[in-house]
Amino acid sequence: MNTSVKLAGVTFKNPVTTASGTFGSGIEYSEYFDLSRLGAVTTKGVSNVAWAGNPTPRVAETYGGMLNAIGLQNPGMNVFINRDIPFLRKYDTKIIVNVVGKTTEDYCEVVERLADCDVDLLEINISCPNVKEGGIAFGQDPKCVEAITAQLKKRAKQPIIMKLSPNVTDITEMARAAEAAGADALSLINTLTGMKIDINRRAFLLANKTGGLSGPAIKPIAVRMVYQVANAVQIPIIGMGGIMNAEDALEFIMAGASMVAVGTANFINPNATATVIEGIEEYMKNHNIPDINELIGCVK
Amino acid sequence: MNTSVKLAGVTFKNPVTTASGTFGSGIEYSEYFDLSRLGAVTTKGVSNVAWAGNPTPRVAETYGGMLNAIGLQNPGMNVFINRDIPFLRKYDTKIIVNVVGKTTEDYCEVVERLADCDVDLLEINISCPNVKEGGIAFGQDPKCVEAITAQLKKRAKQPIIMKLSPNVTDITEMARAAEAAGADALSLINTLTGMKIDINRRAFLLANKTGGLSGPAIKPIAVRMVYQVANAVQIPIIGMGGIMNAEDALEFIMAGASMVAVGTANFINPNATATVIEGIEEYMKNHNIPDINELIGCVK
Amino acid sequence: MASADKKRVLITENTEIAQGVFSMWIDAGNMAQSAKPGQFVSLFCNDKSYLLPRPISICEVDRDNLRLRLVYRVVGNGTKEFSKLIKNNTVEVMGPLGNGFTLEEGKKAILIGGGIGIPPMLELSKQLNCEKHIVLGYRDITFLNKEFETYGKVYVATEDGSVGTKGNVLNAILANSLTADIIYACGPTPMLSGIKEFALKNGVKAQLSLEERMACGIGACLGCVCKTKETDHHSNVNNKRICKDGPVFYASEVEL
Amino acid sequence: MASADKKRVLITENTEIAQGVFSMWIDAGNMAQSAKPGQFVSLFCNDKSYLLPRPISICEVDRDNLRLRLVYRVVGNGTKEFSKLIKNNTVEVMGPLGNGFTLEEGKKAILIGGGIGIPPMLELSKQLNCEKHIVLGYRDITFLNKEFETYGKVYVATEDGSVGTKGNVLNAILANSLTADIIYACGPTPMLSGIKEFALKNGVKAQLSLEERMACGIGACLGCVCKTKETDHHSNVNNKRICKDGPVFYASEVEL
Ligand SMILES: Cc1cc2nc3c(=O)[nH]c(=O)nc-3n(C[C@H](O)[C@H](O)[C@H](O)COP(=O)(O)OP(=O)(O)OC[C@H]3O[C@@H](n4cnc5c(N)ncnc54)[C@H](O)[C@@H]3O)c2cc1C
Ligand SMILES: Cc1cc2nc3c(=O)[nH]c(=O)nc-3n(C[C@H](O)[C@H](O)[C@H](O)COP(=O)(O)OP(=O)(O)OC[C@H]3O[C@@H](n4cnc5c(N)ncnc54)[C@H](O)[C@@H]3O)c2cc1C
Ligand SMILES: Cc1cc2nc3c(=O)[nH]c(=O)nc-3n(C[C@H](O)[C@H](O)[C@H](O)COP(=O)(O)O)c2cc1C
Ligand SMILES: Cc1cc2nc3c(=O)[nH]c(=O)nc-3n(C[C@H](O)[C@H](O)[C@H](O)COP(=O)(O)O)c2cc1C
Ligand code: FES
Ligand code: FES
Repeated sequence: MNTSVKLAGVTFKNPVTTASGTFGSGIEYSEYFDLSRLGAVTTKGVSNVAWAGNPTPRVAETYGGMLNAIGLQNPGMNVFINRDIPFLRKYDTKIIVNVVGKTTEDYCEVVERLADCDVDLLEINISCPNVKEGGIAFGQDPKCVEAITAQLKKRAKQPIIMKLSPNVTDITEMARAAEAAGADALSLINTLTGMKIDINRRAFLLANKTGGLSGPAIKPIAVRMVYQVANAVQIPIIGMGGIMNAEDALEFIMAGASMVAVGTANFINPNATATVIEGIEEYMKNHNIPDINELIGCVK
Repeated sequence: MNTSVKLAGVTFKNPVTTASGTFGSGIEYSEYFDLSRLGAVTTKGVSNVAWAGNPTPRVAETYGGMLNAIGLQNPGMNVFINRDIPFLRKYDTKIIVNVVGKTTEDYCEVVERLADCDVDLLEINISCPNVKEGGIAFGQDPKCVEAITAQLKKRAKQPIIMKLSPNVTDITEMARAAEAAGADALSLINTLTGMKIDINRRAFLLANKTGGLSGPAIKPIAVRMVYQVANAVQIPIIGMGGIMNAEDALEFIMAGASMVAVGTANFINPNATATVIEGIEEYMKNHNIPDINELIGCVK
Repeated sequence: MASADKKRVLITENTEIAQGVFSMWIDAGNMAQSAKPGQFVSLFCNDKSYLLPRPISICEVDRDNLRLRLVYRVVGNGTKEFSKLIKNNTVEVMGPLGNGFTLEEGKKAILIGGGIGIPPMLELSKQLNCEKHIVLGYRDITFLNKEFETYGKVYVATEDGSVGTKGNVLNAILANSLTADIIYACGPTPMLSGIKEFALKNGVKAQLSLEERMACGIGACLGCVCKTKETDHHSNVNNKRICKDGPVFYASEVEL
Repeated sequence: MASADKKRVLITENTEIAQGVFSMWIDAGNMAQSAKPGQFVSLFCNDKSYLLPRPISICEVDRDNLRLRLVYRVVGNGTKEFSKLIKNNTVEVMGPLGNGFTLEEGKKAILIGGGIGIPPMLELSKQLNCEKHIVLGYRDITFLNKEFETYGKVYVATEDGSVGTKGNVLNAILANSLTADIIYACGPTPMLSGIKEFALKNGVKAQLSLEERMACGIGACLGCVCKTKETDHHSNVNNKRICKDGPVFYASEVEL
């Protein structure tokens, strides 16, 4: 039984990674299971300098989901490169580094700095709804998507994955723009912008007013978008949004994702990724699927 | 204690109506509670001629929500006008008629025919994701929104409410376009396009492949959009999307909705609307709010 | 005012009667008073991440004790939750819903149940006052068949031939040369299509209980329609609502 | 390998000890072995429409029977669900989480609990070996105060003055002229700010247990940070994670 997949020239032992920002750099979760079981670890968005993020409360629960407005707090690329990459390299798993910035120059700086680091792929977050500058602003207009992709592609030594926002009228436009500019793969979806009001305090629950909605509540939207994009571009897709178990992951794979990322589910069960991997293997066994690649995009 | 609200010149005894398509014309639910308790009944989308809708399965459950692809089945305006309006008029409640069409001419025909009927407002559905022609196509481009609003405004004798789609990059653009063309009010949100795959049959769960996601799963997105639109236009808003109880309804009202519509919740509890009305009254009593209008848009 | 009601009721029994098939008795109060064979109830999950009602047929009505019996197979998350409930737990239920079978008294009848379509035939076989042949089709493991024996002659078909006729319910009818004036049937759509064809060929009337995914369960959402031959009075198109106008239809009315 | 674990555990007791305040004992297995005062556990709802863990402090550790005690107030949907669980029901729990109080033995201590910040002080007062003054603040209805009496002198403050000093915990400290080398405190943020100020003014060290909305509970999501005076080693900004680096911090480390 083969569970390994190839994406942008890199081979992964299985199609399961972590969704950026929900797994830190893996240090905390390494206490719960062996990170070597993962196809890849995708790390929290990293910027050129340290970012302090948003004021608290930063998270809120919603029906079947959650809102977050972390605001991309991160220690900056230097600490990340010196501390987190060596930590992750101890495990037999691929490293996908999620990159954020406020300006095109910021993104370029991180990508250039990572060029000579021992990481496997870069995931460019142009879809964070929780920062005032940068983030989503790059991801809601095909021209911007194309421009930043082209800039980064020129500088990157690793394959680049553009991470798309679902807060758009037509996600295939953004996907095509990224593809046209040379993106090696696409990640989707990031969170949907949402809001929660505390009716007793008559105030927003999050200090940032709005946050990104994630978790199983958004899965149907995410599966739809993966399906649409898979049928619009040739480059491979990492699918995510509400994956709680192997059944959810298989929906994404059948819709056209070559890999899947588990996000919010990690907060509910620190073993969520491992459970997903095991469940996929069980499904393949029960359904006599010798190769996971047969399932990718099998529902048309 | 005053729970009555005024919207587009019409006074409603309370701010609670039904979300179009989830309540038929009220006939079935009238067996469960007295429709006169409602601020208004909003009826299922009606077109110039009868529509057969989509093949089945038309509905699917999702985590904290559901998908539907009814495809706007309806008996056509003549049966609706002769049968359903007289039925509803027996109750002491306002009537909001949801109007659908495949072409601008279709919409115009229904609006013209309704001009002389005894109904209070028209809600124009330019946001249904489940029909090939018409529906959402009118609602994703501000120019189209403006054009159709202007056409209908010319012909309508009742105030018109434009019902907006959440499947857009910036809903305030659509809201402004509708306002500019003379819309009297806005309804939001319609459903988000979603998909579910049956991994055992390796097939789409819905015959239509995609469907509209509704229910509590989408509430944070809906509240955010109501807040954004309330701060972008002057015309009043009917807020909806995942309202299950009075707390949910109050979130919409505090975000800026003058009225709220209860949709999917009716399927889970046929008394849902009545429960929401009672819960709002209880909240007002407990918090010493003499007039519901104080709460509209009170969270900034 | 409500013809049907949603309420939380007590479970008085919930036992596995065959592998993955459970029999639940609920204290249904006035729901039990009006319940008719072929009607169904909507069961709701306690875990509110599963929102929609699960339609389950009424298998038996115990009017004396105001109880209803539901027999269901565990197929997904909802039925899995139900299967874990125990005596004195509660469950939210709405019903009775839909129109049941029309009891055509005195006519010679064949009652056909296929798989998890078997339960509603039990109350029907109890209430129907006529000569009855009862044909039950299973994949392999049988259930409820002994209970039917009180009410008529029972014929079993199993796909693997382990019990009764090998094959489906039609094979059992043919093998036993059963004839009738009227057929009552509930089961998977392919079975019902076969029965419809059989009934047509033999000039027999047939009442079929259909299944479709539902949302409201009471006729408001138009989620659960089936195609009809004639334009339907309510919908003004060739669609009837299974939850409200059915689930039982005459074979001649519907297209399968 | 896990320092903490998520598992489904048995509830051996769950009783209302004051209006809306419940005391739950769980069979926690090895969680009880390592649990320290000031640590907390994540409780998960059985209704999976509520996804996130509810952080609840460890109120008592019964190492002999491998049980943990949690005392919680019903404030929302999750705690409401917990309050309805009965003996022999189960609940999913992860822990122990965070760093508890640092036991500074031999120093004269004031232990301060405010409202639902009182429970963690109970295990601390049991384990802490020194002269102890225990100050408990309530709005009106008191709870747990009797249980503290075994471990030290208890001073109560109530906002309405119905029991003990009228006012808050600081009023009680002043009214009783309490002094100490170290303060341990848990309660609402305004109370902790007040204590921080009091400690600073009096040159007393203080360990404060903070609260914030959490998602992961283990330090991965950066949801639950508090502002720190110095750049934090892990985050490289002036933020520490309450769930992982706390919930207990020295007053001098954090900005409230
Ligand atoms: C009128 C009617 C009567 C029925 N009577 C019985 C009965 O007596 N015993 C019995 O075991 N089953 C019966 N069924 C089928 C039963 O409704 C489904 O097996 C059940 O809803 C599955 O729920 P789940 O949560 O376990 O499955 P899931 O697949 O997790 O359910 C997901 C959603 O799909 C719906 N769904 C899944 N399968 C079906 C189905 N076959 N028909 C309709 N909706 C479905 C569920 O209601 C739910 O909304 C009946 C169906 C209908 C329409
Ligand atoms: C370290 C720590 C220890 C705690 N110890 C206790 C304790 O021993 N006893 C006790 O009664 N309470 C304690 N709390 C507060 C407790 O976590 C909340 O009261 C509880 O989460 C509310 O859940 P709910 O579902 O009832 O409320 P809801 O409002 O329905 O919860 C919605 C979401 O908000 C979160 N939330 C709501 N209020 C709080 C809060 N005050 N702090 C953190 N998250 C919150 C919930 O966890 C959930 O994710 C503690 C909090 C923290 C951070
Ligand atoms: C707490 C939190 C932090 C996140 N941080 C990032 C981030 O730094 N970069 C990024 O691209 N996406 C970030 N995301 C988005 C996730 O990677 C993912 O796209 C989204 O949550 C949907 O997946 P899920 O529903 O499985 O969580 C974050 C999500 C959460 C919940
Ligand atoms: C079964 C179903 C049918 C619907 N039909 C219509 C319709 O005919 N016209 C319309 O404007 N919206 C229709 N909607 C959208 C609802 O009116 C509402 O905008 C949406 O469901 C969000 O609200 P909710 O989450 O409370 O259901 C339909 C929704 C559902 C679930
Ligand atoms: S389920 Fe709504 S009409 Fe039948
Ligand atoms: S809750 Fe995730 S870091 Fe504390």
